[in-house]
Amino acid sequence: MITAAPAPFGQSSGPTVRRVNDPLHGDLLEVSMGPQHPSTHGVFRMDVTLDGEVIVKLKPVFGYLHRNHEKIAENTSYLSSMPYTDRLDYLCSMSTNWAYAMAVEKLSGQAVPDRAQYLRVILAELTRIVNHACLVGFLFNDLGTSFTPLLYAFREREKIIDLFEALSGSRMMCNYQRFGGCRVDPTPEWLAAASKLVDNFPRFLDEYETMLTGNEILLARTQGVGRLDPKHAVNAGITGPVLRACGVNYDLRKVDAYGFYPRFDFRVPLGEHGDTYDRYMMRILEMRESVKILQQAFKVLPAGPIMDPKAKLRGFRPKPGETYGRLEGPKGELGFYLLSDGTPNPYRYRVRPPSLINLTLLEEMCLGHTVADAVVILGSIDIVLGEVDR
Amino acid sequence: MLGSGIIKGLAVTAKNFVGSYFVPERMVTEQYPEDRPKLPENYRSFPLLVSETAEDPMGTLRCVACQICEKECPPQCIYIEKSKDKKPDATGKMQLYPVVFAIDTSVCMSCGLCAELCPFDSIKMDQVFEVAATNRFAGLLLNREQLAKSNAYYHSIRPVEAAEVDARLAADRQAAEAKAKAAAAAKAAAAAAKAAAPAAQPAPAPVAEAPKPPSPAA
Amino acid sequence: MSASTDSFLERAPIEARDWLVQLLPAPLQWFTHHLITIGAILAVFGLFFAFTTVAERKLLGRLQNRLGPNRSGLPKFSALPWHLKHKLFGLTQPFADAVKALTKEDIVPAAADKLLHFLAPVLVVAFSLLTFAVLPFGRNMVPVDLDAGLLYFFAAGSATELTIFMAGWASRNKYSLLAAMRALAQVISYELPLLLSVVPVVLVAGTLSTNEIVTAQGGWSFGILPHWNIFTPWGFIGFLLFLVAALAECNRSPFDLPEAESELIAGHLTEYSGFKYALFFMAEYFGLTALSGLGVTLFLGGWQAPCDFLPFIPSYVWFMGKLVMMIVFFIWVRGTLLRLRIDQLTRLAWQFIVPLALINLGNAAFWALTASWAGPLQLVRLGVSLALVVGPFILLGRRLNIGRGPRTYRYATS
Amino acid sequence: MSDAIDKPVPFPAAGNISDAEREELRRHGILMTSLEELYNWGRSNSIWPLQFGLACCAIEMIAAATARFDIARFGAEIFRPSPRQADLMIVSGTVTKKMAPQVVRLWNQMPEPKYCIAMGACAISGGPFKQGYNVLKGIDRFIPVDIYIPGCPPRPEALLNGLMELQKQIQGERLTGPDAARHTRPDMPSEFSVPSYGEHDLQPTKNAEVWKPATPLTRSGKG
Amino acid sequence: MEALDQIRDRLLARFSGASVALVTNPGPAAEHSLLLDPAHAREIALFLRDDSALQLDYCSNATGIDWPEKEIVETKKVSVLDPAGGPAKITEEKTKRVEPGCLEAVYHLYSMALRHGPVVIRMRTANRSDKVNLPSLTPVWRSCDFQEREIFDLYGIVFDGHPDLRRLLMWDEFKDHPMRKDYVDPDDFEWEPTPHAGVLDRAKMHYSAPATLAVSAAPQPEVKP
Repeated sequence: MITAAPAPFGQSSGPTVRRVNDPLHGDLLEVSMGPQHPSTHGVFRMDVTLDGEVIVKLKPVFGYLHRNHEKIAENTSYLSSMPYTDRLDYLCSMSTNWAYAMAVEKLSGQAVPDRAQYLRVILAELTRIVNHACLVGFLFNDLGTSFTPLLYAFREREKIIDLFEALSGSRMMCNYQRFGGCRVDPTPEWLAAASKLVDNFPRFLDEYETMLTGNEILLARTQGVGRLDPKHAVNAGITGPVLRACGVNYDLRKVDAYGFYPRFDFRVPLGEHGDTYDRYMMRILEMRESVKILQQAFKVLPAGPIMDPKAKLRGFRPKPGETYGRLEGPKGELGFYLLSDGTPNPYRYRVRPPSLINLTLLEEMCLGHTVADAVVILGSIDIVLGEVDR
Repeated sequence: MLGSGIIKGLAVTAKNFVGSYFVPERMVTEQYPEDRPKLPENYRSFPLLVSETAEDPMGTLRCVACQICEKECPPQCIYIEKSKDKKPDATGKMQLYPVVFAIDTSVCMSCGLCAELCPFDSIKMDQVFEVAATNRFAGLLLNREQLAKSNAYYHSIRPVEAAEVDARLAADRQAAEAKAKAAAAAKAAAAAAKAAAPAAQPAPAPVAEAPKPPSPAA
Repeated sequence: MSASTDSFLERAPIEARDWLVQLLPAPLQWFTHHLITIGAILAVFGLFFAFTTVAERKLLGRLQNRLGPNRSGLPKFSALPWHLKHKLFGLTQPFADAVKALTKEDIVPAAADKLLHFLAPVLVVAFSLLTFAVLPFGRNMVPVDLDAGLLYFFAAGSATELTIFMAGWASRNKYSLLAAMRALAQVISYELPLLLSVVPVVLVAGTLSTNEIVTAQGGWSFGILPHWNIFTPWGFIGFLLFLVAALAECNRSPFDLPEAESELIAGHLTEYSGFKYALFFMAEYFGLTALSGLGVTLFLGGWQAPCDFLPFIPSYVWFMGKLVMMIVFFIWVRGTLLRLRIDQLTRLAWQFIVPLALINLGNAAFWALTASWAGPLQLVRLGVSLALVVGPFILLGRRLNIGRGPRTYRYATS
Repeated sequence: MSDAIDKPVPFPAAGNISDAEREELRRHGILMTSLEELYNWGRSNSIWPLQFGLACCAIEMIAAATARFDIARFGAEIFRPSPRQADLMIVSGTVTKKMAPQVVRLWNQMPEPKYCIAMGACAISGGPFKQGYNVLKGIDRFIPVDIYIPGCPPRPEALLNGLMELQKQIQGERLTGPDAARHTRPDMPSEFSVPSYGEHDLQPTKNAEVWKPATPLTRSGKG
Repeated sequence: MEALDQIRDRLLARFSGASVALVTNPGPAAEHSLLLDPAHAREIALFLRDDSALQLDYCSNATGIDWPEKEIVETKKVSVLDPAGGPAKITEEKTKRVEPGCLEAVYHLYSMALRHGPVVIRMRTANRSDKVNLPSLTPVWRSCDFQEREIFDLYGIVFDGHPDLRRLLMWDEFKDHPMRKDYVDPDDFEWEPTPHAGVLDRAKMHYSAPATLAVSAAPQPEVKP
């Protein structure tokens, strides 16, 4: 028989797990956390079996937000799917837009003008900052703060969201990228405001870190909790900051060198322990790197058109063929698999959701920890249900 | 030392607390019903139909019922019925107009594709967002009369874009007028020529008037 | 001191009560005397509770850069001026909440233990109110001046945790049950630290009566440095330990494990609706107020004024002022800190607070024995006492945090 | 029960009490009116929503609770995670068929008086996802909705606006009389049947007691 | 990374009896793929993962595709000899042929260690009705776990050897496979304020007597000519 993947790893920390119902200790408690539970970030559900408060079994249940995005996209034109991609990962519509536009451009072999490429980098990095700031806020909410870090994070988010709104017309559902470029050209005032905001952002991060990073309770709650080792993480297809927190250097911005990322000087932070604290710090450090990229981008943004003049909005029909386009979303590798049969609608449209696949090892990460830890581990993986269930 | 991180955290929140009284950056609340949000020009909520004048909105709708928006609307919330007769549009050309134009705002996803794709600059995105209703059917299904907004209103919410649209339409109108004039002149000239040389062969008909019949082989 | 005792404001509440009582026939006097006291406590602390909730919401709001409730106003009785009707700074918010809670449907789950489900909120309020009996709110203003007042306080106070278990058990909800277990673990772990942090005060004051403990903290050095316990090394650390233990005792953040929202929905309150929920809410704030009052009594000099030229302000005002400060501090902590995990919570109690409190007991004993030292010896006394505070704190703290700390990260450039 | 349901549900007019209505109220008696005002004032200023986010709109709901919009000003920032303590259910996002039974169950677990806001296109009608096989085409097929807020997602201000509409509605409610509020009438249901998962769809696909659409429409001339 | 046909040749040389076909992609992306036969797919996958030159340790994306039965009408020109001895007459003969449908699973493989990819592999079931089994690649790449469950849920491919093959997104009682091209939505479009053709057809099935035009519940003024 074929030897399979490495055997599921045991508990690196936490108390011993008792897997059988032991009459001496009484029954195990089965709790269904979710789909309505304050910590599941939406309508995620975990069927948890508890021994006291220690988790001995955890089964994630999906589908409570399965909105049939793929089916709808296969029945509509390529362009009409663009606003739907906003609603996949509703915290980072700009980079989801880009991933889809990139896949379609790959499918049809379209070129993108330089200015649009730079704009895409700018917006994707702003989105990364928004996403990471919100994630950290939600993580602290799961850790039991009374909303304060979340509200500080949202205070900063609002500023960036205002920029998105001024540019694209909507706070969250930007619908900004098009096949072969971008929809609206930012005004010089917009660029100046964005640049100023980016320059001020490290001040907020410093304050945020002063408030939280050294906090003894945070250290106690996150260090050594939810360890993930690199071997299993790679095999389970985990990507993004969660993977890099285990020390695997795999950032698509460097690996695929898509867009204009090779033109920017930035570093990829890598964790060592793969625990919740590392995952939290990855987000903080990535925000700092994003600020660096943005500062460079605002300096070199060229003038020029933002749309490929050959691009077609209506009646877009790529040649038959298939492609898989992917980019480094804030949550991990976000991919679009498109299969065209030459008609205006894609024959097969598939989203590779990083949030869903990053949950693959959730049970292994949580076993032996308490309910309180499971909530935090889930929070540190960073899922958005719109993307998990699509 | 144990507790230093906690004390730092307490200091930050205290700074925010004190700052909320003195630093505007640390008191960001906008008291909504009194303070109106500053909407950027690009902000979009639901579609509207631009009419040239406020007095006769139905008579001066720019919409020609081409149904592009109806087809392209991702959530399929637009419903149009064409008229049987024609009337002149903004550029003076005879066009159809919508007898029924309904948008179900309870379905609309505010994506703005309709406005983006409209070749007649007729459907645009409004900025009204206070549309809470107690009845889904009576309150949220907007018909032609409710959707029609004057060009002046459009100018008031999106001055830059509306000015561009007006300039473009004016140019189109001028071009159309010039073309019409030229056509009239050509016709007159042709008529004169015809009158002058009745024995000559008739001039070939303009292509637009007599399109080639589609070949069955194609 | 004597001047202030005579001030009219100082005597007013007591004299008003005595005047009312003497109007009645003798057999009723004793009864009325206590009835008035109870009524006064209920009225004062009932209102105090109401305004604490709104203060908490507004303070938390300010901490989070927002305004908090500010437009409840008053109901539109026709004759009221406009600004009263609509705004009033949101101060009427708790009354709106009360009206709503009172009129809300009361749901008892079908599977619940109906009697216990009903009893739990009633008892929790009763027990938390009992603790007010021994708090000296001002000079001569302790409702019942028991000789063993402190013991009574802890006996009544720890009963509230049992009612939490009662509520969790009776609800027949898995989350409630988990919360109940957590509450029990918490009360067992923190009852001892709370007591141990208080014992040094008893040792130094030589009495269990709360009133006498306050009296023992009277007087000032140089006219501005009051002889409160918090200004001694053992008192300072004792106060800190008391604060932590008190936070844990009244289930406040960062020890709000039984009602941990992000983990256990609403914990033991999950199945309570309407007024029963409001009763729990009320009891939580009563408990908080009572423990803050105890902290004020034991460490902050109770109703004593901080400087020798200030006692013209009545003693009960000082008490309330200190109480408000304590509560503001609790709100501040709530707005900042994260929640501990249950095992860390108990470890903190047994490995840090209990040993530290025991050392502190020795420290207090040393302080009491060396009370007669004078001159340069006084500095030695202070030094030894400080060393007994700081040394164990650092050592135990390091041990508690072993293996944890900020990390440095490496970067990849390609 | 069905008799009562066949009658149109009396919705008090949203908006402030007009003078005529106030006079009408006076006829009930000053005490009753004042009690009613106090009762309605208390409830309308203490609307605690259920902490219950479904999808994209939930983020805007959270944004409405954050510093910039601060739903706390209306006394409504206490998002209760347990339905037992909630007064308002903000259905914020797409209700899928898999989720619908849970939403109805949550609604049933809320104590009266309770209100429902359908926030966003998806909650009202399925919105952009209404063509999906797993998407419920409007939560009002199973539970009664008081306020509909269209938008995808509605701005936080739109949610606040909806909340204010709800406050007005609550302030206009009567305790007695023929058009008394829903929760005061014993003949009006406060619990609704929970659909079950079927082989192809929910069973039943709608609650006929709640879902009463206007006449179905057809394309003129062709239908 | 070596070219795909080289990989195919190496696979064919190594696994005797296995059939590995190269599927070319005509589009501009030119991402060609390898079609594996299900019998050997797991061995090949394991080889791809562990081979030192490839080290495809990361399966990024796994997805299903539905290819329904297609009726293809082929027109052939047949020359019929005139029995009378005249010149051969050319007639057109139409033959109808049903191309059998299948369900397909596509995997996109990358190497995190060597940073190359993608290698696309695909497998096809025998038909769409009863022989819908494919070997599960979850034992090779854990990342296929949820994705294969999703394919099972939405397309109905049964993955043999999957540790926990249950529906992922729909509820367990659900019987259909909704992402198949021939899936029919349940009739729950009872009332649509903007009746599009498809909706209208459904609505007609529900309401015997279609009402007259009333697009908006709000009163509609007379239409001006």
